[in-house]
Amino acid sequence: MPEFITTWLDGNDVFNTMTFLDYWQGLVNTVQLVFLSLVIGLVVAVPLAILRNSPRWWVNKPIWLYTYLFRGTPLLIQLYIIYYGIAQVPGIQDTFWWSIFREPFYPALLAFTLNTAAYTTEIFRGAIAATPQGEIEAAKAYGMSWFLRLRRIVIPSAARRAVQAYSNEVIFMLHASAIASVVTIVDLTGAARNIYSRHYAPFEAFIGVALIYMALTFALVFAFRKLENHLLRHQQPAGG
Amino acid sequence: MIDLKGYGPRLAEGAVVTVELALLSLLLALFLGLLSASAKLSRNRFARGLASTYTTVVRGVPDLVMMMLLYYGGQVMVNSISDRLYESYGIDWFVQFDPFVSGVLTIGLIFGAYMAETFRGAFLAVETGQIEAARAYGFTRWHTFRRVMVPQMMRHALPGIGNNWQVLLKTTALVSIIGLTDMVRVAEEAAKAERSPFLFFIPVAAVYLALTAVSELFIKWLDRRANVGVAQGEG
Amino acid sequence: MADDAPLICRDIHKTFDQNEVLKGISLETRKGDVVSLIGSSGSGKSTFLRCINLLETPTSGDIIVHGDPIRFKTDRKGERVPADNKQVEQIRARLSMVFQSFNLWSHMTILENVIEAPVHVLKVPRKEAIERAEAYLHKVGIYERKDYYPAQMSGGQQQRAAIARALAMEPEVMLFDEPTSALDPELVGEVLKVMQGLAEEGRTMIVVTHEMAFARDVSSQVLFLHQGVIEEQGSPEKVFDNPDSERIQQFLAPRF
Amino acid sequence: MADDAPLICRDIHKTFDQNEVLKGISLETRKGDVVSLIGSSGSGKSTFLRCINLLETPTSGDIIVHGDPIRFKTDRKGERVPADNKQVEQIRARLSMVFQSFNLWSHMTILENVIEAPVHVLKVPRKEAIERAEAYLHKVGIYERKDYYPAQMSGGQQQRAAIARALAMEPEVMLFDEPTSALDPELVGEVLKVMQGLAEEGRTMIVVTHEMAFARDVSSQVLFLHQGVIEEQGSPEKVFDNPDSERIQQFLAPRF
Amino acid sequence: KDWKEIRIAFDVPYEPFEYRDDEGNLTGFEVELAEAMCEELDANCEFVIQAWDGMIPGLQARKFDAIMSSMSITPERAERVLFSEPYYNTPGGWFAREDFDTDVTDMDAMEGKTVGVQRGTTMDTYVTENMGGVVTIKRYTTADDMVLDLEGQRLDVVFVDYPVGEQTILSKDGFKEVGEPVKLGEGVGVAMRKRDKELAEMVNKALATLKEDGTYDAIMEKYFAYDIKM
Ligand SMILES: Nc1ncnc2c1ncn2[C@@H]1O[C@H](COP(=O)(O)OP(=O)(O)OP(=O)(O)O)[C@@H](O)[C@H]1O
Ligand SMILES: Nc1ncnc2c1ncn2[C@@H]1O[C@H](COP(=O)(O)OP(=O)(O)OP(=O)(O)O)[C@@H](O)[C@H]1O
Ligand SMILES: [Mg+2]
Ligand SMILES: [Mg+2]
Repeated sequence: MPEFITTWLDGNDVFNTMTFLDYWQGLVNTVQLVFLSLVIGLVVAVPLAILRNSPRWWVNKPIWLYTYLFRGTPLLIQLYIIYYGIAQVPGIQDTFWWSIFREPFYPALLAFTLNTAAYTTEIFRGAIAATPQGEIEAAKAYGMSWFLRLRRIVIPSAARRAVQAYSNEVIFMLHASAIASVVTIVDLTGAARNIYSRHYAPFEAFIGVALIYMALTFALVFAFRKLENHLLRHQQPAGG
Repeated sequence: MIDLKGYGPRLAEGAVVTVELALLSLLLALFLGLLSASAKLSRNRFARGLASTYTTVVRGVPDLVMMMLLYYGGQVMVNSISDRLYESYGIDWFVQFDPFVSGVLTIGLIFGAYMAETFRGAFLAVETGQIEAARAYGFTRWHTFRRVMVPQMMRHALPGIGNNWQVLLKTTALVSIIGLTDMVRVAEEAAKAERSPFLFFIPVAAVYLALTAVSELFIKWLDRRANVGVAQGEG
Repeated sequence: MADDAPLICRDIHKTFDQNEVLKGISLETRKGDVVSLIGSSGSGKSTFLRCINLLETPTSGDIIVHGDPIRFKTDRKGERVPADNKQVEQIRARLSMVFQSFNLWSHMTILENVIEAPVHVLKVPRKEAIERAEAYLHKVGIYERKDYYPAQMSGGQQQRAAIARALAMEPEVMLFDEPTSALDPELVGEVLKVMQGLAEEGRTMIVVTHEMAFARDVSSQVLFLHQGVIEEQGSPEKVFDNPDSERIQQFLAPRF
Repeated sequence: MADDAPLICRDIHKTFDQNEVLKGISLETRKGDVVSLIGSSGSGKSTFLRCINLLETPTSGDIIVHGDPIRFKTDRKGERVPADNKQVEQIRARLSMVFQSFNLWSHMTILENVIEAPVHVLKVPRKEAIERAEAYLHKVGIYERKDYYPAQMSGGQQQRAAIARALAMEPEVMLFDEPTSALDPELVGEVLKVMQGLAEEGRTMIVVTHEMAFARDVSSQVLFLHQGVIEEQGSPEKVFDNPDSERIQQFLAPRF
Repeated sequence: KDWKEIRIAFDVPYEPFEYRDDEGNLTGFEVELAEAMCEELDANCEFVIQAWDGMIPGLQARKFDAIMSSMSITPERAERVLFSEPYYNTPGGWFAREDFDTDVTDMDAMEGKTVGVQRGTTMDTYVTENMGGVVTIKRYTTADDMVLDLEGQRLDVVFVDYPVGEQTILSKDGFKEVGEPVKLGEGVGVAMRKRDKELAEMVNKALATLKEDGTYDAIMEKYFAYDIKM
């Protein structure tokens, strides 16, 4: 680090080298947690969204129940139940699983993934249901199987309608990850809380962290704008 | 029956606060969302820039910080202005921010930005031919918006609105930091006092789930209306 | 004189991206004129109609409706846009259009589609609008389907609904984009008769059509478009029997 | 004999809600047959085509493709549905269809639209599929537009893209729903010639058309549908020159 | 301002310092001390319930004038708020499951153990400064969460405000106190805005009187079996 920054940081009683390192560690944790849960969540959600539109009740009702429960209750409660609930399972401490779930990271990842997958399922369910009927019929008429139709027509078309709502979900997840600090993960908010309670400087501590969240959000918004331009190019020069 | 150890009535009061906050913020968020989604899709560069700044910045700031900034930060600012007025001119002017109103405004403002993105996506999914037909018949912008764009957009927007509403509902728990007592705050107090961390979250989850059930039914009803005349997609 | 002209277009150009689709189209009409616009696929017929009611803004050129020239301005991106939205709306209310792809409002029944603009744009009392709409739906033969949604109708029925929607505006100028493409010969005849009747009432019509019989028998002026340029223009007699351009002779040669 | 028939339909009925749209349609084809389906708007032509490739399930009646009868079952709601999805997919891959409203896939360019089914359904190597697609796009005259998206094309260009997409499947049976409705006379002629060529190659075609000249000159069989019933069926000579029904005489009377 | 009206904030419940009794009335050691202090100051006091996260922002936004919610005095915090003289200090206590048999003062033996503390407490500071790098430190928002993890074997030992540990941990089976309680920090003070020096002086004077005239002792004896006076 250049010297003048170090000196400036040392002269300042809240933003010093130590809090800076705290924030850095928090950033790493937050990004890891959010990124992994979003990726896994998306991979899980797309098939669930498809099955959720199935006319068979024993396929769509369980998925409905899952989205109902995970969208209907606060993420904090889900995290609590998973994090503390696992530790209450008799004998778990003696199994291999304990070496994974002992760390707060994995229970948090599990809770976040289940949560975001529920919301994402809902977004994709709607987008899939709104696929223009004629385009599906054309796919059927050309002998495409159910799966091929999904892969080549329905999902690409739905992704174009889902992208804005999904960008919301991604940003929600970024902010929601703040509660990871209640299960002792030092994420960005956890770092800010530590600094707040050490210095009683709420505005400095939280604004520092807000700026980082903002930078992350800007990056996401920018990435989504690029993605959207790419996905929606088929209607671009057509407008008027 | 679950024994709520006498916290039942206070939990009920908290639930009322939660519901009132959530519904009022939702109205504000829908209004702001429609307004800024339209602004973002308009030709007017100023309106577009303003709406983009709003949705980007507001979605960028964590809810907790937004809440503190608007309520406490706002109050600190008003205080320093009123101090200055008093010291320099002897004017005794003071505004005390009301936590409930601030809560509604903050949450409404935050979720307006998310609603805006949801609505924008839904507007983009409307076939251009439908809008062109309206314009070709001399509809005003407002009439096109109300009679063609909104009804056609709704079926694309509903899943996103439902999600935003679910998140909004849970975000109301944040208001405890500005001194309001919503049902989560009551449950936390009760949990600490009675040392049973899980017990009091059962009724809280039940209320949330009940609200979710009601809103699912409502959204389903809206969805049926929004899909009138549309053949449904992949089975 | 020109003040009386319901519609004048002068040197309309339109470019999409790099692609010049209209390369200077001019047109002058009188009251009661029926202008047939013929030309091969992709020659710019629809684009020209869409320019007239400003669904596309012409890259250059003037449009004058009833002596009232549409004002344009240049926006910050350097694109030409109409200067006054109110003016555009007023002008559009006096032109009505049948789209090539119908564009019926899918969330409204056929009857609702037909009364929507009369009630909300022209402020016709609802009852009167419904009566008028039902008369036109009768005329095009889909009265019994009036409470169906567009998605439940056959192609030809949708097209007729779109025609009824345009007729119900009883406008001074009507723009038809291949209004009979989805119809069988019997219905084509009927619809064209309805249009002929309108022309006799003194309404002005611009019709993109592939029905050469109609163009020849009914229109007062025929425009043959080719690759964005008017290759041939004039009375039907001139265009069909005495064309200058070779291209149109090839176009008109019967094939089946 | 019947085993050789590419397509047989027996007594097809189709009811929407209470509304009986098809009231017993039967059809037998031989290899290389061109069947023209004519009839007024709303008579059930599109619905019949859609029943053949099972986009709509007939309420009753049999469909036999190359001696292979499609099996139906009754689902829990009491509705008739195909029993075996695999069978339906296989059959559909041997039939291709041009829709009345084109139904191009809007998120793909024209070229992508045309190669999609050959590559993914017929497993034609991509390179070969592109070559084939480009040849067909040439044939219908929109090769230069191959990298456009459907929304950027004129009506007639979209229709030709839809035709190219169907041709690229090189199927045994082709279903065309008013394939030339958006085309000018010149292109109509060209497209119909392409279709005639296919018939000569031995492909079977069922064409909903309003082009009486085509129906008369090219088809081996003409069906006149009226309100869901076959009013007249037979060789073109019989149907056009010697019809039994009065309805068809009225239908065919020239009007413009 | 003559400070005839003072608004004091508490975060409840934090037994036995501030909590609600069975009728729902606010009570506890700090509450009673605040009541006595107001009487001494002859001020009309309003008690405000405020969640912890909004405590300092609320003070600065003048939603209330003083905080008596067990805020420990540290030099860093003293730069932001004005503390009164300390009015109590409790030691930190070590608690663990019954099978725990390591000496908490023996750094070699503690190597690799996991220690739980409440975020931002003097216990947190102590462990961070003296044992950082030797043990893994986990910081919790509430003591209850910490106890759950002690039960669930994610923690080996917790270091927590002694009365809290007594209430939340020792009241359950299977836990014990390990090692000696440690006297920490400068104690707990009333937190006020930096500019309200007059109020701080009045508060200090009142507290001093209460400590002298026996009122303080009487209240303390109601809640504690040992001395926390400072
Ligand atoms: N999904 C549906 N629900 C209800 N009625 C329908 C539906 N689809 C078609 N119909 C009705 O079935 C009848 C036949 O429609 P079809 O599309 O087969 O006509 P068509 O012969 O193709 O006419 P056109 O030449 O106008 O395309 C029409 O009266 C139409 O209103
Ligand atoms: N939005 C657009 N972006 C780019 N090119 C376009 C767009 N709309 C139309 N074009 C091009 O402009 C040309 C003229 O199109 P237009 O729709 O006016 O043709 P048309 O004469 O109506 O043809 P048709 O008889 O087939 O309907 C076409 O080549 C088309 O590809
Ligand atoms: Mg056109
Ligand atoms: Mg049809």
